[in-house]
Amino acid sequence: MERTPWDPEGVEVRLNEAGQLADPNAAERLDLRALFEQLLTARVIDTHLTRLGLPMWAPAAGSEAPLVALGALLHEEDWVFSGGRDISLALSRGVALTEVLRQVLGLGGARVRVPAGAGAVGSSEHNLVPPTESMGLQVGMATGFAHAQKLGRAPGVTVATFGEGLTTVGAVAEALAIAAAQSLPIVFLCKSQLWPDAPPAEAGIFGDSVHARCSTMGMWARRVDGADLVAVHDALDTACARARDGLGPCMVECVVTPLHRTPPPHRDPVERLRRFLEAAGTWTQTSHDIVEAKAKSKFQKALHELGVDQ
Amino acid sequence: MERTPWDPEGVEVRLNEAGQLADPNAAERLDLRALFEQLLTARVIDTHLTRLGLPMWAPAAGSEAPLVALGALLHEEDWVFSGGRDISLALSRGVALTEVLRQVLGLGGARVRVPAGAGAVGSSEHNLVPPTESMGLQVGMATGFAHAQKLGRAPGVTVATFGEGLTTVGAVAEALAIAAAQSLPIVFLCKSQLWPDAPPAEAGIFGDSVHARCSTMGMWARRVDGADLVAVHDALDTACARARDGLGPCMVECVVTPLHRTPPPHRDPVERLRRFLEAAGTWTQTSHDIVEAKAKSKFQKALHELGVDQ
Amino acid sequence: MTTVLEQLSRVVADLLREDRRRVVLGEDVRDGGMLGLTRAAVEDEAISPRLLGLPLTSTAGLTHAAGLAIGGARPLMLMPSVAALVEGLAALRETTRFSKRYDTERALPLLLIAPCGPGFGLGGDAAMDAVSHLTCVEGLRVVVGAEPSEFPALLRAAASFDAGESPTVLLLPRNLLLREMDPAAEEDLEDAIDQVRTLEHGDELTVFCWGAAVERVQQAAQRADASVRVTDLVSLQPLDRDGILEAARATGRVVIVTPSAPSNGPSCQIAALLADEAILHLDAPVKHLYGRTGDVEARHEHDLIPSIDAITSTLNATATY
Amino acid sequence: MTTVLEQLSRVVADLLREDRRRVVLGEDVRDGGMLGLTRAAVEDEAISPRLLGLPLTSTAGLTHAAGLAIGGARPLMLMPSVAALVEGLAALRETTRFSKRYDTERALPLLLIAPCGPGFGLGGDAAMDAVSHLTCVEGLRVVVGAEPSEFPALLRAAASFDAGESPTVLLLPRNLLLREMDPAAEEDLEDAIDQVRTLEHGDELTVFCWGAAVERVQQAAQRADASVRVTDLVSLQPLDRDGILEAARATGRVVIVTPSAPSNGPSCQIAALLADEAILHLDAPVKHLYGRTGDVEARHEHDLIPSIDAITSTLNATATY
Ligand SMILES: Cc1ncc(C[n+]2csc(CCOP(=O)(O)OP(=O)(O)O)c2C)c(N)n1
Ligand SMILES: Cc1ncc(C[n+]2csc(CCOP(=O)(O)OP(=O)(O)O)c2C)c(N)n1
Ligand SMILES: [Mg+2]
Ligand SMILES: [Mg+2]
Repeated sequence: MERTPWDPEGVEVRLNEAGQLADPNAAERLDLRALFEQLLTARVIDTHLTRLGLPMWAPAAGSEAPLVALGALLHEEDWVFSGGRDISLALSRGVALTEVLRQVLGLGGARVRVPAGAGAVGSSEHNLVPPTESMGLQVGMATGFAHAQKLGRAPGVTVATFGEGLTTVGAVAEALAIAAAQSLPIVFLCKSQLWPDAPPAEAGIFGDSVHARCSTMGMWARRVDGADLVAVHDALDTACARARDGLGPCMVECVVTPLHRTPPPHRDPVERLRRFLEAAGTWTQTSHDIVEAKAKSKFQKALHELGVDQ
Repeated sequence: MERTPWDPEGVEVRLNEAGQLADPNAAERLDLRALFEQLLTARVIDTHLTRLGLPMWAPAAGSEAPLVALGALLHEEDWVFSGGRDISLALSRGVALTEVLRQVLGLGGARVRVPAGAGAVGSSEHNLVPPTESMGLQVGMATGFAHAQKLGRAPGVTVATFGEGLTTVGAVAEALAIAAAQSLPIVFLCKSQLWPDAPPAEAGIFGDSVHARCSTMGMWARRVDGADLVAVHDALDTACARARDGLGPCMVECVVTPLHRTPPPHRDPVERLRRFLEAAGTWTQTSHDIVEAKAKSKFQKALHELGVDQ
Repeated sequence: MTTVLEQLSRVVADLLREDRRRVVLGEDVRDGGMLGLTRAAVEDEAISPRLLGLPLTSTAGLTHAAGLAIGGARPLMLMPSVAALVEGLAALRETTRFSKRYDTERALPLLLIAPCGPGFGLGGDAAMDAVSHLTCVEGLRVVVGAEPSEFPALLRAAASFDAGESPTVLLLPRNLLLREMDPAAEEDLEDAIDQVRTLEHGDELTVFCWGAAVERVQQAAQRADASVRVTDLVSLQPLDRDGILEAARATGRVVIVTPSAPSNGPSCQIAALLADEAILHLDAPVKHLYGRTGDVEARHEHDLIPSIDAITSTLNATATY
Repeated sequence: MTTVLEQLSRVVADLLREDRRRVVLGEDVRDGGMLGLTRAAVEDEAISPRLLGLPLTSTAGLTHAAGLAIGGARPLMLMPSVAALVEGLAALRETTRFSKRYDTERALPLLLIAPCGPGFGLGGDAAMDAVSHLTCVEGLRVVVGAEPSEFPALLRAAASFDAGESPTVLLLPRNLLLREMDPAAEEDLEDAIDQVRTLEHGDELTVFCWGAAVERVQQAAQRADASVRVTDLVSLQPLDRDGILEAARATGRVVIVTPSAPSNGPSCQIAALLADEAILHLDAPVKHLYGRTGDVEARHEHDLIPSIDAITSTLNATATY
């Protein structure tokens, strides 16, 4: 296939546009069918949440792969400090959909408070800390948490997720510096939005990519294509393993595609993995429809349980 | 000569430890005798200021070369936003020593307020903005000023000076990002302290150097040895020329040697240039003593004029 | 009819046309702005180059605006929320005191426009008015709108720095921004923006209020069993001390109604002023009414403004004390 | 004899020894700390690994401390100055409300120790007490020392979070830190740190004061022609409302003396409280005395504390009003 302005540069491809694996073993290492179901479920829930027209809401469609992969890699004792647009991770950590909706819709009885429109969820049972109201301050909390783990020799990785927007925010730059200076066991997962055209000044995209900037801070850093679930998974796997081994901070920059801007279909992580599964003979339209219908009905049931009219 | 832990890596040498020029033409391009006098005068004044035992004071000895070189390169319409320890620049811009002392000693009648111990001076006549009380906020003012110059097509370079300490401060990281994103005509001059032993976590030294970090932000960036006046001058010359030509932000990182930690003599920019002048036959102990004595008497006269007992 | 926001967007464009020194900064300003306040300006090529987009920052965006002002520009900065001013408080402090420290004749002509308070269903920091934080910044001018049809005139007045005014925050209560208004009926300001405005001229009781509280206070004043003098502070910093003292002494009874959680902002300053300079004129305790306390959830954000019932009963109780 | 700072440095080391969860953060803490507060701790290898040096930051150092607390540590953070807390205000706000937002049982056990006010000849932000800024942070506990020989006990009390206390700022007035004290005479606290302390039991006039103002108020009380009740607030947030009202009602005359520039901090809150709940017990205007206004230069920094003469004459005027 020809490279389009929609294809990120500087990334190693593991699952290509056509849904072909660079390393066929990946299909054995990874339960790609299960991951596909999670991706698709996350997509359906994001679509339905987006339709609710919540204030300040932005869809997460196109950026699910890093979060689903991360969910598969994390252990119970690991902690995540969320930067937003990562409800799929909350779901894969086991937060109940009703609790997700309580928080995201600002209903009574929510256990944790999240900022309006952040598209994030917190849960003290699931070691999932939501974003702060002030931009990016949860990243600095994450470094402190990792420091406590390091001092206490507690097992576990600390992860902070965020978007490229936050990489120009001072408090985040400071937190990255602290992690580097103290060699803390933390994984930064940055979802960098892909701009097929010139990014606006607001986008925080200039010079080399986020991973290059972190690399010069002395971090292990990788840049991967967020549409390529296998590449994303493998980079995060290495990053988590390094953090578990006390090898200091890692940055995994995942280039994510804003699907609402209608990129070519292969830029959709769901579609790309679907192509692989179809070729492998483990995808049918019917099974696809069933996953979608299940997710939809789960969503509607949860809303109903909470007494929300649609 | 053998490389010691006191010699910075990753720098191109223009005036070596022995005081030899890599490019003999430099002696014609630059008035090295005049620059030497300025360096020596700055040193004497710093020494005398340090003896006053001002609260929070830290000496600037060893870091004069970048500031003296900058002073020689700037035009009247250029603006400098000072980050501290750069009184030598104020002197070369023409701020009266009495005004310098009023500000630094916090005497009545000072025109401009500077933070205690910053070792900085401001002057609205000389387009020299002193540091803010809050760490590093003058760097963000500098980017805004450069933006105004760019919009107004006004001639002139904007310079922000600071130390490596500020490079981990969020407001400075944000300002660098703005300069890169808007391609502003600004020169950042960072004085990075040399640590012959392992730097403490506070030092903001990790990963690659400051210039590498800025390079990945898309800036033209150079790292030079602050003991090498010629290298510093040439890097700043290029940076200022680029800014004047509207080519966007530049970072010149100068590795400066804290003389109070008693490094080998060749790490002193004054001594190194003295070796050159001596070899060139334009230095004598007498002329040296005269410059020192002049600076000292100027200092004491100014103090006297201000009614300060020593 | 048009919305207040649409009308304000026209004023922003006019302000850019009227003075070439003006520039507009803020998130997405080249794309209409987060509130749509640059929608008119993006359409006009003569002024759109002065819409300046910046990367996301907490502090350096504000100091950048200050630097533009140092360089001779007159920046209007469109904040996503008053919360952003609290995040950048250190920058506000440095910006406000810059001219005194740097010995320049004039204060920096910087206008920060921030939506505040409940109205968009956001809750949390977006629903605060942050007035207590802002009024800790010495010398910062803080002005808050109360009557939507006057917002355009208020914006014009706040954007004029011709008398060397200090850096200014113009707070626009969110619940008023989506109101409809007749563009032709755009009102001029009757009073200077540094003076209290008397909206009802009763003589038994004085209410001090501002922003989103004003409308409810006016309604409560209609219902109350007393003749109520309703005073809109307009300027929360500096406070119009003479106007406040005069209004308090005129009735001898005072209630202060704050459109936010309890805080140590202007309401306490007014009470302190009265306890010092008007105590012998007061016939009843100075009562404060605040909205809901704490970190307010979206669904409760309107409780940040005291209810008409609560205001009415406090007015009645104070009038008959 | 030893200086208060030296004694505090021993307390810091003891606190680290007593509880392995404690860690100390701050500039140069591995090298004794900017004020020398970790000088004793660096000598003891058993605890020195818990002295954590960080790069210079405005915000992330504070959130890092919060994160350590989330992870089960009990951080003591040594601030270079109270000014640094204002620079990191957003972090203070997030830290203080974290437990409520994140649904944990206990508040984060984080102690921030900050020198404040005049004393080191610095002027500017270092000379402020920043109390108005800090008391805008809802839920933050703010305690200020006034009697140097009690600082060690105050530090121990503030560092104990056994009752689930909120994140706490302990302010130590700079002009008291270099005093000499007898280590053997280290005093215990007579009262809990959340209550006002009555230092002189006069009955004609009540003075509320705190921190660096207390000593001058006591001296002025001796000189005044009236019998003065001197009340040290100790806790600036939360205010001991009952203690304040009782002290005010006991004399009917109130003066508030603030060791800083005018601001809308506790002094206004006290006046507002009195105007609401004690107005019928007051026989005279509630007077405020502040120090020098504005961005104070080093050579004037001691004028931030009202002079004994100024306090004395205000006491006399209020007593005979
Ligand atoms: C000062 C300020 N505080 C808060 C916000 C709201 N806000 C919180 S995080 C954020 C940036 C998010 O960007 P990114 O990290 O890329 O995540 P994305 O939403 O793109 O997924 C914004 C705009 C704001 N706009 N401005
Ligand atoms: C929060 C905070 N604000 C202000 C200061 C004082 N301060 C101002 S700039 C600065 C760092 C200076 O480091 P650098 O830029 O390397 O300059 P140097 O003094 O080393 O020349 C410090 C410590 C402080 N220590 N902490
Ligand atoms: Mg983004
Ligand atoms: Mg330094």
